[in-house]
Amino acid sequence: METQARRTKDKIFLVFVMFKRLLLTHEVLLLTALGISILCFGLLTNRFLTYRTFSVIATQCAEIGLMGLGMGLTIMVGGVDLSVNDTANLSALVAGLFLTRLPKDLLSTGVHVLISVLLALCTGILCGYLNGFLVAYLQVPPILASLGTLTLFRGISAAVTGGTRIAGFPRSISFIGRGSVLGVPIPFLILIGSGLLMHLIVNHSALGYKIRYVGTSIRTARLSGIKDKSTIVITYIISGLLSSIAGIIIMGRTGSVAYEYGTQTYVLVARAIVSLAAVSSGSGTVANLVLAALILQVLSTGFYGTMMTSSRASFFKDIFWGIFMIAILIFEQVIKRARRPQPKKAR
Amino acid sequence: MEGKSRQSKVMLAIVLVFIVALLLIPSFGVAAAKKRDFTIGVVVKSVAFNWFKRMEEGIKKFAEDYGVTAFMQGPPIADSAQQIAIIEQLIAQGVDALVIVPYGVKEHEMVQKEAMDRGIIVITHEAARTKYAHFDVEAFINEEYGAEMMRQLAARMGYKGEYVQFVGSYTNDSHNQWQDAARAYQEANYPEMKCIGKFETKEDQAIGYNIMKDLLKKYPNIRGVLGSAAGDVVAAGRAIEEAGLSDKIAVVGTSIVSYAGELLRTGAVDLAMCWDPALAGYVSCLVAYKLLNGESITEGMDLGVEGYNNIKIIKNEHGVPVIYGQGWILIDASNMDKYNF
Amino acid sequence: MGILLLVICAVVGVFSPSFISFATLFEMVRGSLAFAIMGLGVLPVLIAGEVNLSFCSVAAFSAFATHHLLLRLGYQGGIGMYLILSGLMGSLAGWVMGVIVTRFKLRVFPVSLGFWMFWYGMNLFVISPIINFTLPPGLVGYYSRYIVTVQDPVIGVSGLHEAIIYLLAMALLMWFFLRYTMMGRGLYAVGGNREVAVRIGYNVGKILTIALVLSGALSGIAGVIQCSFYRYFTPTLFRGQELSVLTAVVIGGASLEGGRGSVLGTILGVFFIQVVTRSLVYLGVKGEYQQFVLGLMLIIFFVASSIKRKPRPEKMAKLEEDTQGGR
Amino acid sequence: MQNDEFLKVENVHKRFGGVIALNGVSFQVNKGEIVGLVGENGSGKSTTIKILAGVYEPDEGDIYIEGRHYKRLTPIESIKEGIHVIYQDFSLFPNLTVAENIALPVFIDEGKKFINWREAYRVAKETLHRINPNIRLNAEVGTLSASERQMVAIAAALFHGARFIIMDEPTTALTRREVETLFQIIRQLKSRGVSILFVSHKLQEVKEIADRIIIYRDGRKVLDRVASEVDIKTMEIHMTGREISTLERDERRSPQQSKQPSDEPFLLEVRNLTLLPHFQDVSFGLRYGEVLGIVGLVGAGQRELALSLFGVLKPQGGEIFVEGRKVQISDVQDALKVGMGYLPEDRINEGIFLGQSIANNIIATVIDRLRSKLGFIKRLKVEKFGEKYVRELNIKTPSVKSLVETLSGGNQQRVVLAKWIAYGPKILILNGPTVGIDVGSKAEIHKLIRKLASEDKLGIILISDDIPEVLGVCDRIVLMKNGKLAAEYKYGEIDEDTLYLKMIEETNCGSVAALEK
Repeated sequence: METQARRTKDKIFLVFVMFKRLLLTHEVLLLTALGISILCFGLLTNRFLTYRTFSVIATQCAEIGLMGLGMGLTIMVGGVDLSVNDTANLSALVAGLFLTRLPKDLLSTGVHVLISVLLALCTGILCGYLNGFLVAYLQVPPILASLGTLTLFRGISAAVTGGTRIAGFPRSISFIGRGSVLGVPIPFLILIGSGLLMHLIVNHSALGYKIRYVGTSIRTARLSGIKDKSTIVITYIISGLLSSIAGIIIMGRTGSVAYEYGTQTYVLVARAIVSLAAVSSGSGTVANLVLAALILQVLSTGFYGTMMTSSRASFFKDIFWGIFMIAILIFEQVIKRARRPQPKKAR
Repeated sequence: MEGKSRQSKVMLAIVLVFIVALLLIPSFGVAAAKKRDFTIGVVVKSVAFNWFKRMEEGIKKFAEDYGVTAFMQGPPIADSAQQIAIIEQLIAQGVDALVIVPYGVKEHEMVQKEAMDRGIIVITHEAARTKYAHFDVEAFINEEYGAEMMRQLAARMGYKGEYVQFVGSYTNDSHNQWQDAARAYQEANYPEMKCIGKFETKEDQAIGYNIMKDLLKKYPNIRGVLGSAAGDVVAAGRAIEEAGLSDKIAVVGTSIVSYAGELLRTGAVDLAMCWDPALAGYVSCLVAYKLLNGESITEGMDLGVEGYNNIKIIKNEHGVPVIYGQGWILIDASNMDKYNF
Repeated sequence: MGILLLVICAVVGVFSPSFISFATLFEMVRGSLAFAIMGLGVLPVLIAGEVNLSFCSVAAFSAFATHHLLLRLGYQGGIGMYLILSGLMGSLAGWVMGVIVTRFKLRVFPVSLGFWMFWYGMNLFVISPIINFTLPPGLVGYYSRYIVTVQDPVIGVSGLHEAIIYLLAMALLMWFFLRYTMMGRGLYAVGGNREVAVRIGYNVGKILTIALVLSGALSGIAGVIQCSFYRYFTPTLFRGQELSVLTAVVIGGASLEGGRGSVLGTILGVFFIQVVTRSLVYLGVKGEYQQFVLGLMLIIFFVASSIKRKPRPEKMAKLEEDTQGGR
Repeated sequence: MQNDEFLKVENVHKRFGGVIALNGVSFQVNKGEIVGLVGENGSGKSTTIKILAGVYEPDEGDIYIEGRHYKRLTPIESIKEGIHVIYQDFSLFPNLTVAENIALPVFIDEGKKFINWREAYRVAKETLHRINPNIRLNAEVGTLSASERQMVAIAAALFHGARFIIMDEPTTALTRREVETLFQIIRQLKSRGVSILFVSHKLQEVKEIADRIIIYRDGRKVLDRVASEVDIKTMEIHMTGREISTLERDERRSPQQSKQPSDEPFLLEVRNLTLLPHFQDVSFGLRYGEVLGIVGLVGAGQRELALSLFGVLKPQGGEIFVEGRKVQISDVQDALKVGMGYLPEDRINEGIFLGQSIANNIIATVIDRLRSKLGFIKRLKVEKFGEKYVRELNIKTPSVKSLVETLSGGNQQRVVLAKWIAYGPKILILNGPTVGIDVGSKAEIHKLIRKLASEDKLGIILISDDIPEVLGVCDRIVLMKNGKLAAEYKYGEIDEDTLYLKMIEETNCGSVAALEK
């Protein structure tokens, strides 16, 4: 009798816990944050809820979103890639040099652009490979390895260009950065496309499983016959590749290549995206990364929008981003506790 | 963790729908804000520079004088990525005119073009070689200014000896135009002088200071310094003053009193040259306003602002008309109290 | 480490004799003073196995806020008050972070990212966005208060700056703290094995908070010293230099996994970075190429040190060690 | 008698959420008594330890220490009363020196704010000297061997003025010689009036050292008797609560059932494999359907041998043949290619992926085979695949989607086995397959191993220091001593006690010199 009652109680409790878990997933949390921030800005200013604003948000979040994706993947495999921004700049530089230095009449414009894009992607792959090689084969701690390559890539760009900008690209390049299809900006399409692809890779491909295995326990992975080193290298290569796509978008958006573009902000923003998406070694989802990038972008755009006429908008944005990040972290932690009501079982 | 996959699939779907909805709904619904008056946005390299703080004064005064909304906006530190992002956001907010002081001229061309395509008046400042703008406003012809800098420096060096050049960044058009013109002028007129090289201070006094220190060691015969960014002469002047070489080395360059005042007084910096950013800001907005009202800007026009009473208009290599005033000022220890910025 | 430094100096000296001089040395010392003090603050947090990235923004905020506060109060005196007040503000900032980190059981790194943005934002938004050149009389000329002066034939008067005393004092205090106090040892203990540290009765939260408070205080002091060298107070002080300070401390032997690091190593590491970057000018490396050379050197250094670390006889039997320890 | 009592626990209850960890446990420990505490995983051993250490608060019950009554102990009270726990991981700081590791906890208790290094060294030296004078005080603990670390941990406890030392699985990482040393120290402590609670799952060792044995099952005390009155069989019965179909000799298969040595060609042949200083000139062969046991004391080189076969370590010399062909194994991939599988000893760090689901753990070795034509891996397929093995190996879990850490040790080990069975190796190397696993699960794993072998599709190498296990499961046993093969026995040729004697006797005499070389 008593057991019966308790069993029912337990069942109710279980359903409650499951419900709570579903409600409190990170995706829902992020979506709520996104919704609330959009709502707030919409109420604050009538200039916010416009197509143009959203197209700006969509365009701008592509670059940091791609870099955040790349960094997120490397963190999933148990490392970190700090050189995302400089990989992007270097890749764009290679493409830019090819476009401007090669006599234009040698090839038709289409082929020309295509080759330059391919070159940029190759550069990204090479950069990623270097990172991966340092981390996997030479066993350099990832933070340090990518710190070194960050400086190196930036140095190469600065040395090659002598610090000047390269500009004057065909129109199709700027279409990548500024064009739109059916009203959706192309950079955003690229981001979503890459995001979907990454989602497939992470959740539905052997590589994705391997990334999570290696991120969870590199030793178990090695002893299970998973090629841990090549998995790490490939992950960094993907990160490099994503960064180089970001580089092409930057090139298209600004119509130029500069070695210092974004160096003041992007790495930290990318890292912030990863934090916000709660990606850690061995776990994390691509959807969260994309959502986190969107949220940060909405916040940024929103503040400039609502405080348009104050030159201090950008400062306030910094403060708010800071508070927002800490708040999300705390909130996440509180919720984690709510999700797990029992204390740890005795081992 | 249980059912993670299905959950994340559902989530992904939700996210996608959400995003698409966000992109589509507003385009049907909310109309653009009603135009009450003109809105002119000024986007500068960084709002944390004293120089632009002064410019903001001019902009505010303009807004008052003409009864329009004019404001200044920019990133907290000089960074193209952020500046472009801000410009794009302002375009989305539906401003009528943009005045842009670009950190890197080339990076900004695309966004300027986009603004123009959307029917926004684009005026640039300190970007005489830009490709896309309705007008660029310069306080003076850069080459003339560079030559003037060299004349001033040469006179203080006794027309001979080695000198170095500083630019805020290798990508800053104006800085490089001044310095290139100055060097050309020197090579044509002062054969006994020699240029050691052009160095980049990244608009950061700390960097300039260190470079100057190291240069003094490496090239002990330096007799002159030509600065471009407002902090360049300050950085160099400090290094020189600490080395006790204030009297031996002439320091001339673009700067303002709030930066170089102390060193002007002590003589470490010999001459600060500049234009008044407030006036430049005022004029830029004014040009934008006139264009918004359908007026035209013509050669020799009087814009009613000191230094811009008889403007010259020259088209640059990309066909963008550049408005030149005669707005440079020379500041040394004797007249520095007149300029309160 | 020290030997490596000497070798580098010797090599640079061979190519550019003017490099070897007291004046150069003193210049380098002055250039690295503030960073060394900040590095000393980074050290205890790293030892405890956490990474704090907000120290630069804390330095900027404490120095800038102190300056504005004291200016408003009409302060006329020297650097002493500045150091104390800024140090206090820094510790307060560190304490706030410590409380949040311990209360909610968070890692320091992501929280510090938030604070990184927050303090710079506070500076620019709340206090003032522009560089302030007004110095109180006591601070005017502080940049050239030397304890030893040398007359360099080339660049004239140079000297060993007084602030080195602060650095030495801080270093000594930090060394004493890390070596001779239970709290200091606790930092190593927490970094070495957090769970065991709890078991033997250490209050990990308290220890972490103390490390963060120390880090904040030293950052505040470093901020004031750097500004007094610059002769202006800027709201964006040190912005973008977080990683290079961290690199310096790591080069100096601290481990990103925690449990390791020494005061001497930290100071040498900061000095090493300073010497390498500055010597590039002496070697005639063009401005555009400096980053490239620096990047190469960093990679070579990291690879070399990770290879050096590898062979450990007692671990032979175990699987080769995994250095995958990124955060 | 009453005066001799040091600790008395009465009717202690502890529950976590819905799980009852301790259900009215009472026992007492006298001064200078060694009490062995055994029980399966989850029987409440760790909870008892943690309650005594003051980490957990009991829900009900009383604790008396020398008659002083406590409702609950705080960590500080516990230490003040002289109760000291040496945890399985020894609770040491790898980055600090030996002296500091010994002195630090005491200084904390004494509420010191500063460290007097000289005193720390002096006292540490004094304490450590009583146990092992060979350990350098300024050595970093991370560089010490497992037994040295244990000595340090004991020294720390003694220095701390411990009157009651709780040892949690103290022999897991020790070689037999080191275990002997430990036992000597324990007896020494006993003679000084220190009480010891020896918590272990190694019944043989418990019986050897303990004066009195307490057995837990499901949070209750089921046995409390003087050690000399209890034999191992009784202990097993009480621990599991049922007759175990273990491989006690009388119940085991007849010699006919086991694989008889034959002339059929070797599946795996190893010739003169050498990796100094771990093993030298090791040669043996393995046939299909055979379980070859490699026994030896901890540190005799069998573990390194296994790692060399699997390509983790690189042998310096020797040859390996698989199905008659010579193979070069220089990394794990090579080993996989020739069809090897390896079940590691350190299950938590090397065997399973904590934080991943059971299904994901099982498919780790075959992930590349699960790809569809387009290269995708369908979640449903993975789950089906996982479910198949969960059924086959009888892994007790509500769902393959549950995290692997929710399983008990035995079930986790079965997941690791499933991972390799799924891979389908020709040669399966099992390194300590039942380490840290309770008796019931152990028997089932043994059955599983036999079943695998009987299918004749593969050969199994079983490396273990658990003699009954090896005797029961293996068709052939080779004995390894100081890195060399010392003897080979067929199934049924040798009994437990003889093998045990063979294992230790020669180590203690003849080859010590070789070991020190």
